[in-house]
Amino acid sequence: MKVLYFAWLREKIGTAEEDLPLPPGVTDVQGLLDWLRARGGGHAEALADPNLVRVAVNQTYVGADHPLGDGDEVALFPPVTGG
Amino acid sequence: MKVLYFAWLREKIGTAEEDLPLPPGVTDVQGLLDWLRARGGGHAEALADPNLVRVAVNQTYVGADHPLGDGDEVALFPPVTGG
Amino acid sequence: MIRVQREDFDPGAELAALTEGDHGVGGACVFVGLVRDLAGEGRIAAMTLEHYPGMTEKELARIDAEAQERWPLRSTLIIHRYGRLEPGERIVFVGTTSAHRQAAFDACQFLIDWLKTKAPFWKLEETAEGEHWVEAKDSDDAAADRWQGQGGG
Amino acid sequence: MIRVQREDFDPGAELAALTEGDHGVGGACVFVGLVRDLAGEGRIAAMTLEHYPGMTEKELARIDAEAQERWPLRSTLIIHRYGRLEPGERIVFVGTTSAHRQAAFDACQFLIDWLKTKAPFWKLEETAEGEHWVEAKDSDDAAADRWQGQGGG
Repeated sequence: MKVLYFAWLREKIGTAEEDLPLPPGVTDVQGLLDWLRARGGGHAEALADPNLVRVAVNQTYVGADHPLGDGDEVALFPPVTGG
Repeated sequence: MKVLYFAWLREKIGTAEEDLPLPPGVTDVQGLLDWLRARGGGHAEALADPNLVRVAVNQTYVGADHPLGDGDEVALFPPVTGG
Repeated sequence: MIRVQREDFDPGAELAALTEGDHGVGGACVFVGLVRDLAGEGRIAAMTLEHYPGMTEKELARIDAEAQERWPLRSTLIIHRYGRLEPGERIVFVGTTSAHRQAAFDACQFLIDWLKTKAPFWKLEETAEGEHWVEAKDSDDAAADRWQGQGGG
Repeated sequence: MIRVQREDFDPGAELAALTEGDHGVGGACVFVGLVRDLAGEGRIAAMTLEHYPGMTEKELARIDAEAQERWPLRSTLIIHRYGRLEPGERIVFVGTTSAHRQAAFDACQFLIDWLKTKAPFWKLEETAEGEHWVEAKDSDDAAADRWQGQGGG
């Protein structure tokens, strides 16, 4: 699975992209967020406030209960500020 | 007093502009409209439906009770359709 | 600013001038009205815009001042043409700029709504069936009425 | 139509292209967003727009399609830039054309409102006090929310 980070999430985590195998026991977005937070450090800090984290799977917005597969592109980012 | 007509009011009345002395007994816009209608012909026809006549005195929209003086520029026209 | 003219205008150049050198502008909204070749039943060959010289400028300036009072605008421009225009030709330009997009949008819409119901212009359409004066639309009155008593932001 | 690009654009040329040769257009509405040099407290030296290549195009196309479904539009164009931009520079262009002005206005406003809350762009501002990420505004969410369940005309 590919995980992408943008804006200050990227800066706090310290990388724009990670290639991960689907972690054991993780079946949906909520599971992945919990697993990433449990890694501590920048991940825990960046993902601390769920209200400030938006999630896209395969470039489409999804909710916390969206299922995940090993080939998915998951993107985590703060609320958008374009326009 | 100068009286101007625009659009189909102008066409029905047959002139764009008349110079008139303030008719005797006429003190306001309503009085002038009644007086013009009483002239019959194109005037009566053009001014038949008060809902379709807008009035400006000295280039400002006014109501039927607006007072008139001999030096005024009075304009009568249909609802506007610009833009 | 307002302009009443027979000549065409360049919307891009006008828009550029509205924002030129003012770094306080966050958003610019522009509306351009054009002559359509279809209006209900008949095909329109052209239209002629009659206006009331003197009062037109006065009304547009009044409407412009009203918008500036209601919204925190950086600049405004209204251009309205008169004379004979063919399908595809530009009739009117309304441009507004503001620090914030909502003010620019609202003021631009207000200006065109008011202009449609207050500026002394009349359209004479030429169709295959002959000439006829365009009738004022209730929807335009309704559009203008929604701004009554409604302040800016 | 949508475009995501680093380069500047010419609003006048884009507007002209939106109406070119289509005599069914009665009104064109354009919004251009620019970099302001003041945002709250600090002076802005520049900003950098980060985005999510791939998803950006997808979201803009989805928003564009949504507008076309809600309103009877003749043409639409969204251009959004990314990269480093200085005060006065153009960020975004939204243009809509329709037979009737209200549809053009509503669709244009809808597009910019949705774009502000859905398109994956993030602004990093450079000020005298350093760099900081712009926070999303509740007012933008509110602006986008008003289109929920509201149809076109």
